[in-house]
Amino acid sequence: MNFDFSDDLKMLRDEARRFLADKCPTTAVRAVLESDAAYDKALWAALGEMGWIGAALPEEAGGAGLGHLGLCVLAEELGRAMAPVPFSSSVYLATEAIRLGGSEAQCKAWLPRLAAGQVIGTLAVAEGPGRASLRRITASVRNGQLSGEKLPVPDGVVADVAIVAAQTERGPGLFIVDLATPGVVREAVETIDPSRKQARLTFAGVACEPLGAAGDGEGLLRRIEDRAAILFAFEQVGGAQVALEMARDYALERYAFGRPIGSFQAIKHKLADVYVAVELARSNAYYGAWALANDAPELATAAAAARVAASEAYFLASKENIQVHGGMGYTWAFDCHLHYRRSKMLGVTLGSARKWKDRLITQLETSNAPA
Amino acid sequence: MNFDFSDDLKMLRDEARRFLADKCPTTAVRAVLESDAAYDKALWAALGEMGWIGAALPEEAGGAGLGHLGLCVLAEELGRAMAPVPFSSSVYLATEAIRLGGSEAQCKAWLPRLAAGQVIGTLAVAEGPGRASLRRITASVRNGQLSGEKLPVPDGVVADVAIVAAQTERGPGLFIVDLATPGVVREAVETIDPSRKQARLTFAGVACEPLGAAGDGEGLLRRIEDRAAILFAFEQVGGAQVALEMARDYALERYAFGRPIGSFQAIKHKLADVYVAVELARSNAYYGAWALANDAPELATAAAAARVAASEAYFLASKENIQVHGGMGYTWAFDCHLHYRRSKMLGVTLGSARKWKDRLITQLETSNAPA
Amino acid sequence: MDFSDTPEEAAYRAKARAFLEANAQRREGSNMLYRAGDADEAFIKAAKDWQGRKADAGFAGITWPKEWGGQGGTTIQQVIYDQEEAKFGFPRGIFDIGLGMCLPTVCKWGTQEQRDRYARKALRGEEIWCQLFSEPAGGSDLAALRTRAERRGDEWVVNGQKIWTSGAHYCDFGVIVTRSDFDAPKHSGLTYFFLDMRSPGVEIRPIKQISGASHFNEVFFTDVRIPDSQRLGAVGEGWKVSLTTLMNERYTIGGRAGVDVDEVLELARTVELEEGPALRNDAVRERLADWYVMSRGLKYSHFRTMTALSRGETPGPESSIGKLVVASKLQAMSSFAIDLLEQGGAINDPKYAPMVGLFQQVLMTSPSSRIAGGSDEIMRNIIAERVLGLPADIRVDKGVPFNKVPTGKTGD
Amino acid sequence: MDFSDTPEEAAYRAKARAFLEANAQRREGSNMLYRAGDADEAFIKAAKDWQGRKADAGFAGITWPKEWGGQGGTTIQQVIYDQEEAKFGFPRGIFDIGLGMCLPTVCKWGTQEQRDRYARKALRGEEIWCQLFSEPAGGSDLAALRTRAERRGDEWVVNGQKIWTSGAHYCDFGVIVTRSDFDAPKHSGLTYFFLDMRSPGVEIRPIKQISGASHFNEVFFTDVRIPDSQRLGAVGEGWKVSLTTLMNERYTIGGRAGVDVDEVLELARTVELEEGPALRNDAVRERLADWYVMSRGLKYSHFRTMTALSRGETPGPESSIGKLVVASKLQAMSSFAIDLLEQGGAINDPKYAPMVGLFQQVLMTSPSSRIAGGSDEIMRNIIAERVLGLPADIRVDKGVPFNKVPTGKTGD
Repeated sequence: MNFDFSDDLKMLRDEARRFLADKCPTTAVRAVLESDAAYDKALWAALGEMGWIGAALPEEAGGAGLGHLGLCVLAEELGRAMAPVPFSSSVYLATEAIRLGGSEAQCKAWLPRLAAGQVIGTLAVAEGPGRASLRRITASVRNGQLSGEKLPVPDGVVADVAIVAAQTERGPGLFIVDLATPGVVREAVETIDPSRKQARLTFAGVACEPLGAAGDGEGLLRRIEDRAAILFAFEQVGGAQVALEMARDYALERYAFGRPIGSFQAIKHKLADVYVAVELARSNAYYGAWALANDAPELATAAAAARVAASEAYFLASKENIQVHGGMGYTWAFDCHLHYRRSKMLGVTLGSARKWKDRLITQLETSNAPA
Repeated sequence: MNFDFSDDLKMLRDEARRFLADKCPTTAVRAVLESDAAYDKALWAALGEMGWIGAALPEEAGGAGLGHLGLCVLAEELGRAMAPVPFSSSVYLATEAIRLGGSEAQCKAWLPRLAAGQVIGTLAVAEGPGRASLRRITASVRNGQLSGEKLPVPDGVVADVAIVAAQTERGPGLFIVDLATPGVVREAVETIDPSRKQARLTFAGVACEPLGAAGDGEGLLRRIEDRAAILFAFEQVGGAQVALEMARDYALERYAFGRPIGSFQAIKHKLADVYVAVELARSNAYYGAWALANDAPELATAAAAARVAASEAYFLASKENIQVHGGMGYTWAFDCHLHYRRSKMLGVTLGSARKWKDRLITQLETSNAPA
Repeated sequence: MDFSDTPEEAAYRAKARAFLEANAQRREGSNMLYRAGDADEAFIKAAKDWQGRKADAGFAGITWPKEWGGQGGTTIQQVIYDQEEAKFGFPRGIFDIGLGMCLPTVCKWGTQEQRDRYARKALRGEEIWCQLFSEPAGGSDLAALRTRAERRGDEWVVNGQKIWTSGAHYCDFGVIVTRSDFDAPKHSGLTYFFLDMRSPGVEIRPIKQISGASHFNEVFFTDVRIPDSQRLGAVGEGWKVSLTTLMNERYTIGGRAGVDVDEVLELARTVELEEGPALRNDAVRERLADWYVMSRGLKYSHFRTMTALSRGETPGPESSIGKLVVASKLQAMSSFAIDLLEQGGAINDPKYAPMVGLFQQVLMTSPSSRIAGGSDEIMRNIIAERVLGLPADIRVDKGVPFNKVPTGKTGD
Repeated sequence: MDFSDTPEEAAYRAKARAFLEANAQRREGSNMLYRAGDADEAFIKAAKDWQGRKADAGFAGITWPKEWGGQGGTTIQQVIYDQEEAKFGFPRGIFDIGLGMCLPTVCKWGTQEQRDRYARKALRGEEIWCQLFSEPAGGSDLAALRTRAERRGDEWVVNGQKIWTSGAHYCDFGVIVTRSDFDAPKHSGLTYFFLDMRSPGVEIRPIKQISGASHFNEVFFTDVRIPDSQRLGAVGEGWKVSLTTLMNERYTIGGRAGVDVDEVLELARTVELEEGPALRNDAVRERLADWYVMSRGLKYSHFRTMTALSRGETPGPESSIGKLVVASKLQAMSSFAIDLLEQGGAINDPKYAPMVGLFQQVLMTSPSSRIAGGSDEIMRNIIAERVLGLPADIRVDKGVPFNKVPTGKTGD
């Protein structure tokens, strides 16, 4: 039994934590949150220099060859730091999508630049509030030209390339779109977490190339989402852990009625419940990491479980962190709201826990017996 | 605004509480729970003498003319005492069913005897575990003769008359069945609350009469259930209140670490949450009482809300009452389990909270705007 | 059981309605836009104007005794007026703290001259009051105040900091609790004053909340002088005076509007999930049913409270369940609604967000509802102690001189 | 990351498996029938017989030091053996308390003669041990014991009552904590012994639980004499000795079987609701997903613990989350399953209840899971204090002579 990260990856974790403590304190998150900046360019460049943007890619594709376990470790650290960079869009979504579905030429064209952070990618599926079903989207590709609207697109303001879901004559498909192509219009949209900007993209007959086999759009998107769900889960677990630690530290330091508020059972038991949620989320994420690294048949089930647990644990931890902080917790000046915003944003970005619960049970139905 | 029971009904409440404290201590509940006795005959007779079995019936039908508000008051007290008598089956269900759907002759034949407690009635719809849908039941009536099986039937071991749901050529319907008729076989079935016995009834070509207009079985059953739901809710609120009071009293009297356990926030906050649930259930029940007494258009919505709130509050109160009592709470000798059993039994007898939630939303959809 | 007014109540309601119909316009629609701006000058002017008209018509200070300039009426009359007024769109809220909490304290503990001087102007909306109680190190521990008052002849010199003061920047006067004796136990060394908010040494800084709005202020006191004649109650008995103020606290959650099950139901009718409208989804239906039961349970509990008031009885502390239930429900409903919107739920932009971003706004305002005016934890303590009669928490600071009570870092 | 054994672990597993295959039969099916009867004579005989065979083969006392008669093995070896043994249907459980808690205490604090006399017989299942700790007035306050021990020469005379003793009626020996000094503070006046359960003055009465079963006993002591040579640790230091016992407590929830999400899923596949199988209902699906995530989260947490053990590390107190999560989940799942069955959910009769009444049984057993071996509230305190490092509760009885600690009625 060896259900833990290797010593090498633990060293990577320590290194990333030190690096982000230095390069990405919460003041850096606020700098993006409180401005129109789309992301922290210096941090992004530094991540690229460390080789972490291409962590999971093999060295021949311009990556660091740390594998998906390495990427999980980095995701947790980026989640802890709430790093205001397009990492999830560009790495978990766009890079992984091209790697999974791209032709040799597409991989060659995009992966090295994505790995280096020279280009930023994203995934554009949703077409406004409500459940994004590939069957119901209206963006379409006719004669190799994409038309339609995507809202919201994470990091859509700055992305260089997007994987866009659109209807075709042979069913829904995914397409690689160079966003510098004429006919692309971007509009920033206000969201609950301005430390990670999103956009509305409109396409008026924009040239694009198909990603993956025609007719396999749904299957490909599902595989992309499953794999990304595990990486998102690590980000969420990282954030949840920090929110719990913030609450614990404040409960020790803040006194009321002559004693630390952390000595009141109302606070103790609240934080115990948060701890339980975070631990269960972490363990589910670990199982997801194993499934991802081994491309195991349990991947889809593990991904859904990891995603559900992580989305709920982070929201719980972030909202109760505010509660433990009392009045100070809902001031702009305290950092509690950064996690609260981030947790809810991450909690819907790849689809809500509600959606993933349904997906989990569908998996269990299919496999006919729970793993 | 006069959203409370009248002074007369409050006097009735006080009288019933004194009466039941005397005639129905928990030892009386245990006497039925721990034996094969179907119910407490002496208590049933005494309730009949007080005129309470026929409380809601007009005097000309042999009743006490206290109206449905009077019946609500009594239901709460019977719920507090966990009275081991077939009151809910005979009064809320059978009596109300005949009153609602019966012909003049049927009313004349049954109501006075039901009101006096001389005959015991019940309602038999379910045909085994799982949701009882009138469309799916298999008991049927052909040429005035009932055949099939009903399981479980509350108080089915001793009931004299049952309102039975069965298929007919013109759709599902309800039938009055004199259970003394040949062809009726009764078998006691073990349940989670043996203080209120239930049975399996089988019918082999048993003579019966239709209740209500042919083809209106579903509508009639729905009206019977809606009205009964409010009365059940009062029983449940009464039980929940007692379970809360037991827990509160024990928390004051039991010491640990040199202080009453009720001084620990874990216990204080738990009981505060129970209190909130019970109060919300009580208020929903009151609104149901108003709707019932006035046959208001809001009846179905009010009934569902009252039922949902009461089922959940009683189960919560009864399970946390055990928890507050600690180890003693799960001994047979303490009374905590009487409420725990009763709460879950009442919580499914007229259908689960889950079912009533769906029914509530269906009402809101129909009315197109929540009341 | 019925929901009708008594004849007296009906008459009062008719009177109120007549006044309102003649003086104001009915509000359209049931959903007020949640994005309430801060009170600006035009808003304050309009509010003052309306308050003056209310006072002229005898609808200000309905329950106040006549000697305070009030109407000597009943609580149920106040409720009836409020119910009717709520049907109209008024600039409201800025007098609530003054008329609900500050002036009753001034009137109860002050002189007749002070009542004459301050109460009537406040009733007419000519002067606005705020309360200066909370401090950064206080929080749930209300009495742990460190703002220092030192006597210098006929004056007191006040130094320290208050926080969570609503509307300090447009207020004319404030009531303040200070610590005049740091050697006495916590509740014993307090002294209570009122003061002119424009006194030298008073500095007001708005607090930005996580919602982006600034409804509250920090107020700093540097050598602020308050005449001893503005002391209310005896020196060292400020806590007793404070209780008058707090008893009257009537916290209105999340401003004048929020969300309830009705708004979530409205959303669920329109949002499409994979299989059709969210309202067809069983899990959504169950959740809606849960909130409906809570929402209506609170409404009917309120009816029970009104019934008690109508009978001239005093409703018990059980009415405190409302805040506890509503605050968490607001947060849960907003989070749930955002989840229903999936990835698009993050959009806060009123141009694209359903119901002009109502749920996203409530996501950011609801955390304060669970804290301000008594946190969830304090509300549960209140219910446990005052309703259920369970013992108070163990008090390690009981009888300890205030300056010897452990404060951790926060007291530094 | 992988789930494989190390070569050494694999070898040990093979050895265990070979022994088991040669000596026992594999269990059929995954669901054990929950309605476990009480241990009767035949069960005890079979259990003793099997324990003897295990001991002969070197699978008893795997982690015990050799000088106690154990194998001097590792915790991961114990885990591997347990994993393999669980695949077979054995009469189990009656030695757990003795070998897990009592004998380690006797061995640690007793003489080599006592180890030789008691440990080996216990390991071979020839003698069964129980622990006599809890008292009616104790509960979560473990040390609040009132059973009195008075010294008379070379003996002690014990009077009082213990409760929640598993298997007292078939046990040969017990360990007992008594109070030898009522004037000392709570933890200071205790003295620890072991005794022959057949000593005169020991009376055992079974406790009927709400499930109808009687797994526990009350044990009454009337002038029971215990030789001083059977004292473990110094007079007045019984608490310190108790910690050895408690440290080894490994409470197994709800017996050997229970329900988990898999059983609820199985039910949901078959139960028909209005619109078809319950598994098609979105609300049911969400709940199943919640439990799946908890259940597998615990399983994977267990993997993490096993990994630590495999590396020779000591798992932290975080492994205590299991009991807290499982106990409430058992109760919630049983209640939910019964609700799915609607009116028929009340049926407890194995003839008619789905899955022979499994869920109805768990409804009645799960309340004890939330209390025994540390209540939900105690488990949260443990997590808050030992994992998160939050302060202990305020202790009003600290340093107070035991007979001066308030006890309310319960101490009378």
